Amino acid sequence: MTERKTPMLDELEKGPWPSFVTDLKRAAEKNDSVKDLIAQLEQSYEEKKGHWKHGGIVGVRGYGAGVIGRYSDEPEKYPNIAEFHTLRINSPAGWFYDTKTLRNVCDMWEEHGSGLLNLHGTTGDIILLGTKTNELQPTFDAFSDAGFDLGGSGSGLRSPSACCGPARCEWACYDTLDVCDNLTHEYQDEMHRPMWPYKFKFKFSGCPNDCVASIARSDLSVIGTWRDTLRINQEEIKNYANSGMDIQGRVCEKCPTKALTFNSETKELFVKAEDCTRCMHCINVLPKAVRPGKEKGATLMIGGKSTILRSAFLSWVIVPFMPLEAPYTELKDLIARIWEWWDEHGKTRERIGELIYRLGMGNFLRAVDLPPVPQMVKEPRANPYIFWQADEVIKADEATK
Amino acid sequence: MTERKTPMLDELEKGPWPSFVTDLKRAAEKNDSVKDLIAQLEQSYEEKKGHWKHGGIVGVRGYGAGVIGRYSDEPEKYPNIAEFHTLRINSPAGWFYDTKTLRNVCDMWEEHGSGLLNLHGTTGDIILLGTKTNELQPTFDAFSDAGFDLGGSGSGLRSPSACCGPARCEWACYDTLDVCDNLTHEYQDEMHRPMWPYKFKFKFSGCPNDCVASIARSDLSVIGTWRDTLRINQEEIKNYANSGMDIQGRVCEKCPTKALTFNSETKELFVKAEDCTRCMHCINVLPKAVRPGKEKGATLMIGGKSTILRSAFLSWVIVPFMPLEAPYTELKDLIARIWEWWDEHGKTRERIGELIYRLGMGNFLRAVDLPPVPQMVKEPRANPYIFWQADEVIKADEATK
Amino acid sequence: MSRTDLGPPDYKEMLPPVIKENYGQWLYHEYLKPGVMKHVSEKGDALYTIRIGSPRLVGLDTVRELCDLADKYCDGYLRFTSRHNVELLVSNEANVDPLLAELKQKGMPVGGTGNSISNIVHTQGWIHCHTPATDASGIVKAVMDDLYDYFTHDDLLPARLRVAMACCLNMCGAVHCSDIAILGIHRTPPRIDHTKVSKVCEIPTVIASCPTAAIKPDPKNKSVKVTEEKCMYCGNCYTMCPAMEIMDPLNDGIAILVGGKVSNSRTAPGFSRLAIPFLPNNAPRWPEVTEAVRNIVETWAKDAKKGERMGEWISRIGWERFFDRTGIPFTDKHIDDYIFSIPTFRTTTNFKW
Amino acid sequence: MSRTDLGPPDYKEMLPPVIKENYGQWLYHEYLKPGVMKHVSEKGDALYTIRIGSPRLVGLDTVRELCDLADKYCDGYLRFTSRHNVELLVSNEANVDPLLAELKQKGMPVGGTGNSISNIVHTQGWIHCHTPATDASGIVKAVMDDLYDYFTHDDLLPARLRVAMACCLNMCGAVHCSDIAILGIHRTPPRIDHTKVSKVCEIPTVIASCPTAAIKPDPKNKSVKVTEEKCMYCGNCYTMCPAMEIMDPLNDGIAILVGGKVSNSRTAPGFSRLAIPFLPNNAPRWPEVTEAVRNIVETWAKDAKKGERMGEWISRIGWERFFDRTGIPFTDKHIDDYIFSIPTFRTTTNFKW
Ligand code: SRM
Ligand code: SRM
Ligand code: SRM
Ligand code: SRM
Ligand code: SF4
Ligand code: SF4
Ligand code: SF4
Ligand code: SF4
Ligand code: SF4
Ligand code: SF4
Ligand code: SF4
Ligand code: SF4
Repeated sequence: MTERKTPMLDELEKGPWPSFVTDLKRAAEKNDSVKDLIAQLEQSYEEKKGHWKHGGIVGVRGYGAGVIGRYSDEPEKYPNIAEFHTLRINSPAGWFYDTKTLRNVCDMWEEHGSGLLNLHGTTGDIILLGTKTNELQPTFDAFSDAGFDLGGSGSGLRSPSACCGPARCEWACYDTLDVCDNLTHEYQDEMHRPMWPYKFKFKFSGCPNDCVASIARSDLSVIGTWRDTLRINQEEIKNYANSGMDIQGRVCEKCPTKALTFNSETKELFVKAEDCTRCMHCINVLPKAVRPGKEKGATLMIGGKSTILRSAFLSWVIVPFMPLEAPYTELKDLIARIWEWWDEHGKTRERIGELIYRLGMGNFLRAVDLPPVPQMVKEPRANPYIFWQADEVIKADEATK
Repeated sequence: MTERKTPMLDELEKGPWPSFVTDLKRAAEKNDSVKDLIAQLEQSYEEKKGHWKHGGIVGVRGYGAGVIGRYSDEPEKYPNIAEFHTLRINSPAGWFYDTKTLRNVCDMWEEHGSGLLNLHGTTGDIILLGTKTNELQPTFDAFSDAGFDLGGSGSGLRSPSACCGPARCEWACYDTLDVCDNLTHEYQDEMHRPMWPYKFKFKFSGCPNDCVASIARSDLSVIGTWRDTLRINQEEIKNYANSGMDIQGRVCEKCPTKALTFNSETKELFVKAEDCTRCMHCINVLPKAVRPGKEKGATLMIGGKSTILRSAFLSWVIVPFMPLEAPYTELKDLIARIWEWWDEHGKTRERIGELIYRLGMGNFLRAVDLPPVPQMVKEPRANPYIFWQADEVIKADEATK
Repeated sequence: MSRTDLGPPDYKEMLPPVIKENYGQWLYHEYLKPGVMKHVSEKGDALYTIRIGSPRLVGLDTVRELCDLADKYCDGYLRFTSRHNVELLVSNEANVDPLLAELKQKGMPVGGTGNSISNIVHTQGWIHCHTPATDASGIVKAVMDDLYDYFTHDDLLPARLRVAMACCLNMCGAVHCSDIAILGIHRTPPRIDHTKVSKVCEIPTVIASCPTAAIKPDPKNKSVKVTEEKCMYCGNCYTMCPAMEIMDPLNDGIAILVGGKVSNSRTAPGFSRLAIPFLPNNAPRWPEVTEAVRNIVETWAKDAKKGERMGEWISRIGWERFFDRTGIPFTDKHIDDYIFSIPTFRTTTNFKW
Repeated sequence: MSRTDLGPPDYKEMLPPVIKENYGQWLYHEYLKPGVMKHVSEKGDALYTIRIGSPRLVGLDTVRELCDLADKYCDGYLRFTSRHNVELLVSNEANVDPLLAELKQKGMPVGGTGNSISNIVHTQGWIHCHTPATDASGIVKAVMDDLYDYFTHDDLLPARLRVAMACCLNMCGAVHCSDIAILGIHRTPPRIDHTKVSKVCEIPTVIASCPTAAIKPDPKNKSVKVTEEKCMYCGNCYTMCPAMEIMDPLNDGIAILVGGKVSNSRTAPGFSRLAIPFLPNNAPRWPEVTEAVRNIVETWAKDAKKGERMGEWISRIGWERFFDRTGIPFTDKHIDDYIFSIPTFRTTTNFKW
């Protein structure tokens, strides 16, 4: 344990935004590993350099995932963080908690670890930040007894996450929390025992506002939408107009498809349903007056990911509309086909989007049995390098026979 | 010489559009090779298959380009087109002719070849379509004596071409014909003795309407533009407005940068100069009232090409503005630097655009000594894979010294 | 002996006097009728241009006929356009109508200006090339016959219409940026004549020529072999090596691409994109092709706003609607799977049903 | 023994009663003030949400303090957002003001709704990761201090502002689609410890890990070598092989990317794009970074139209203007040279001076 001055970190206690340094210092009062953490961090600040070594393989019994091993590269100097692993605890769908549960989390983590946590990790887990190898199993046991389980890591399914959806949002086009929860339970094995080419992420957003950034941050993005016409409450339109809202300027003119017309005499708003692309803009600006349609479901998109290796991809449409009702059989069947193909053809560290890029959408669609539709593309190919399947051309030898 | 019925080609003499078959038949009356050509073509129509063999290397003395060798694959059947090469004759800039010259072309070609020609080839040459190997040199000699020379082919400079520009168009921002002519004369060696990785094309358009499709079809596209404000003649605006032209709808609303405002009271049109991207739209619709500015020159763009290999590219900006005055020294210096770099680094059959794609714009710009400017990109890179030059980073060993 | 490196003839010597005198001083132009333009200079001089459609592949009789017309009405001056039309350059206004009358009588089409279809830029096809998947001149004739009225009128279409045709994917016709592109395509891998490969081809060059790395050495045969699943029939290897036959009458045919443009007017230049992956090679008049082109043109003409070129129309209504309205089926072929595929995928939920 | 594969706790059990009763039946919402929302259901029930900024990296004291507040005002219910803010879920309207008063007194920032900056999504940095080029929590603290007013107000910005931070280009913070992205970058090739490579790394995997094929086997050393001109310092090899040190205090630092978004509202989602290639790692308060971010935010705030997010503003004015107005120099670094570079080049003459 190293006690030392932290003039640089102290600077980060100043200013109005809540300070993680203050939290670290408070935690350090009760936990020696945090003292070492602070000291090592101060050293990083001085040297402009991290001081963690590559994680070795650590974990809990029966699991291949959920723990990130971490070791200080100066264990003699910082013995209390010689081992300082994190556990990823799968959070409840939508990140809703009661205080009883949350206090229990605190108590368990006080007993078994540093007392530091991320609420939440960017994938959505509760990140228990820092404990020793021999505490991993006891920590897991305690959390498991309390009804928690580990999240994902490594080359497996990562903890799915969902926007608050029907629990707190009027725009949810399907039950994001239930799908998230249902699928997470369904795929425990895929999450806990990584065995794929690389990681795979699901994120569930209830509408095209995409409040969990699923299109950017998940391999399979499930985004709520509707098939019929958005609903307009003309009374509320009048109220907005009367309250001074510039409906023509802020709504109609910004509609990307120019599907809206506002009659400034009658103060009525009309939508040309077949032009609307359900971008949500008019709904967002006029939440009391405009709402999604009634025939609801989701658009499924594939391939979203960050930079490594072929640069970042945004997910793209593979199923324009799928109704999503428990037990989500159609969705699960499709997922099974996708994973099977990826597992068979993917190279190590090749995400599904990159595999499709390498082998082509045509091959992907045939393999997972999805019909090609124009909604999948912004625009068709510009090059003439079209592949033809054997049954689409006439074989010369057949013809001469 | 084969005389035969041509029921399929005969079908193409029907209809209002002038028929190449009629021209072939008329030519066949005077020339036996055209009779064979017609017969072989009829066979191609029947079989749905071309009947030309790969061109061997044929040409004229001192030249490595300008002739495309062509041989029938059924020379016994069509002896008069056993050899049927084309000569590419470099056309005058802008394709202006007097009849004396054109009649002379006819006479010479009547004597030496099939009497068929393309006016013009898609690169812009006069294509003399079909003659025998032993006629190549005499044909060339005759044309040379008449003041003509061969155009390009193979891995060298291709015949540059230019829109009619200042000769017949009010919008030309530089002298397309003169630049085209000047550069063509300057680079005779590069055109006639191919020695590069692949072909290289110049095309010169006097304004962004790009009437020679230079952006799509040339490696170095030179497109006229202006640096100051477009000029508006308010009297003529009034005339247009009075004649019923919907200036607001057809001009202002279609201006891509919304740089125009029309005062429907005073019938005046105003441009916000710093927003205008010189797209030509307002000028095109109101040719009597709006014209380019006065400070004229050209935008230079690189990389345009068709499909092979890495798919088609459109040229992109490398010099937003270059004044173009004879003797075009600045332009020629740049061209020299571009060719030098391409020649040094290009692989066989790699066009300049593909080389830049492979090695990166940064390397290209450094090599040809052009400053990077935002006009070169639609948008900056989204990936973080930035290359740093040795002098931009601190070497570890230097620092420790 | 003839001189070399003379370069092209001096363009200045072949300009009509009215152009020499007003060079660089043109002020504006007007369309008098389809195919007839008047350019007026700052000095007030005028030049009348009569544009005539041409099959481009012409014989000497036709050229001499054009010279006769130019001599009679144009003081001996004429030019050709970047789309291979003929332009008769009339300095004397009085000659315009008589010239038009004679052209009419001769059946020579006047048009191609303004909101019309101009000539189809095209290539050699079976007339002269060794890699074509179809003919060029024949299809062009059939399509121009069919769209003839759109050439001679400039008030039937929402905007100009530029059609191009190339007989193989080398795209000498620059079809890659046309409102409508008619493109000859092969659809089967090259058939290798192993006995010839080592004799007529340089094996490393052949291997390097393949964009998808489908060609591997076949040392046993002193030849090469092709991984068929990787081959997209570009014919590059055939260009490098005649022993790799790419022409295949059973399967060669035509693809149609749409929505490209070249000018910077309003919108940036853009590529033509696949509309119909394959139509059969039905010489001599390719009815499937003329029908398909007409369908696209007429759907556009009916649906687009004034001034909207094909691609502008499509980007307003969306590709999903383009396929709906034209009735063209969307297939896996339409989805890009080459180098720049990813940016063409729909990375948004904003689409139409 | 503990059970495995239990899965996450049942979310249904932790929803407040007002949510259970109105699940899926919310009708609309209102912003009462920055950070305070009211959701009303079809039945007329209301839920009040108070959003509090959080450093995300918290100790137990903070969590327990939040629980105390939730117990006192929210019947024990709270949630966290996808951007790691805390949301206190108040069923009883009467509790809203007292809660806000207590939060104010405690100095806990309420805000992040509507047209404000919300929390910065970020990553581990020097706190816990092995590849960072910078710290995450420290920069976030410095930037949020600086932009604090934009969190607690929702009328100072043209639209919402989403900033993300990742400490290396793995981009765990999903910075690739943010209005402003703060990104740790390395700038020098890995330094190879040849004595360790064969012991701790699988050489073929290391070679395969390099996106630019810069790594070649070095059989003499039983190691690998790196072609430095090809290396763009992604650190992929280091992730595969700890013997290839990528951290370099002399040269590591920060890049700023701008204009990305995630929502489909109005415009499609899009990537953040490079604005500033490099800023130094000046811990503890990274003044160059806070200054750069503030400059971009304020230029946007001043110049954008109401409702225009960063990227929408930039695409209206053009990148050439973005660089002008922010005063950020444009360099060769800004021009893409990776796989999808070509579609980012300006293939039109339509640009601004
Ligand atoms: C903890 C967390 C950051 C955080 O502070 O919140 C994290 C931390 C790490 N990520 Fe991540 N990633 C985390 C969310 C993400 C996200 C965001 C998301 O999931 O929404 C992304 C971008 C989305 C995506 O998946 O592409 C992300 C993209 C990566 C990548 C690049 C993947 C790619 O295909 O581009 C790597 C590199 C790798 O896999 O080797 C990576 C690797 C890592 C590793 C395991 C570093 C490594 O190679 O060993 C980091 C361990 C840090 C540590 O010591 O704990 N992490 N990582 C996030 C997980 C918390 C959680 O479970 O809730
Ligand atoms: C004659 C002409 C077509 C025509 O009917 O007008 C033509 C004919 C040929 N082109 Fe072309 N190209 C012709 C203009 C073009 C153009 C258009 C242009 O220049 O504006 C292009 C597209 C622009 C470009 O350069 O990319 C063009 C792109 C190609 C390509 C693909 C190049 C690429 O990088 O993608 C090839 C393939 C090759 O080089 O092997 C090619 C190859 C050929 C060859 C030489 C075929 C071959 O591999 O041997 C053709 C010889 C036909 C023959 O028998 O005469 N030709 N070629 C055009 C030249 C006439 C002239 O000199 O005026
Ligand atoms: C004669 C010619 C130049 C030459 O040196 O040969 C020419 C001449 C003129 N062009 Fe062009 N353009 C010529 C090929 C082109 C091309 C190239 C092509 O078609 O391959 C383009 C680009 C086409 C494209 O975008 O795909 C072209 C895009 C334009 C435009 C932009 C149109 C647009 O809105 O996109 C204008 C402006 C207009 O018409 O409004 C224009 C305007 C003009 C004007 C009005 C310029 C003038 O003031 O004289 C000329 C008469 C136009 C007409 O035909 O209605 N010219 N013009 C070419 C005639 C080809 C033909 O026979 O049809
Ligand atoms: C609580 C949260 C969902 C959750 O389950 O955690 C949420 C909740 C709401 N979002 Fe969101 N969004 C949440 C993250 C997001 C994200 C993801 C992100 O920021 O990483 C996005 C995409 C951001 C992007 O595009 O980069 C997002 C894009 C939107 C939009 C579209 C805004 C736009 O014009 O681009 C709206 C509509 C609006 O505000 O006009 C919206 C609207 C809303 C509404 C009004 C929905 C409703 O009716 O309740 C909620 C309050 C919004 C507010 O904060 O003003 N929400 N929202 C997330 C709060 C994060 C936070 O703490 O700040
Ligand atoms: S994604 Fe849609 S449904 Fe989900 S919280 Fe955001 S606005 Fe509501
Ligand atoms: S949801 Fe979007 S596209 Fe549809 S009408 Fe509203 S603003 Fe227009
Ligand atoms: S490119 Fe411009 S200058 Fe040249 S002919 Fe066309 S409109 Fe005139
Ligand atoms: S040239 Fe184009 S951008 Fe400029 S004002 Fe005219 S229409 Fe607008
Ligand atoms: S397009 Fe192909 S077949 Fe036609 S002329 Fe060009 S190279 Fe020959
Ligand atoms: S046709 Fe093209 S893709 Fe096929 S083997 Fe030949 S070069 Fe390769
Ligand atoms: S962004 Fe990089 S350094 Fe930061 S947590 Fe993720 S992997 Fe680690
Ligand atoms: S840092 Fe990246 S680019 Fe450089 S050698 Fe390693 S893997 Fe290759």
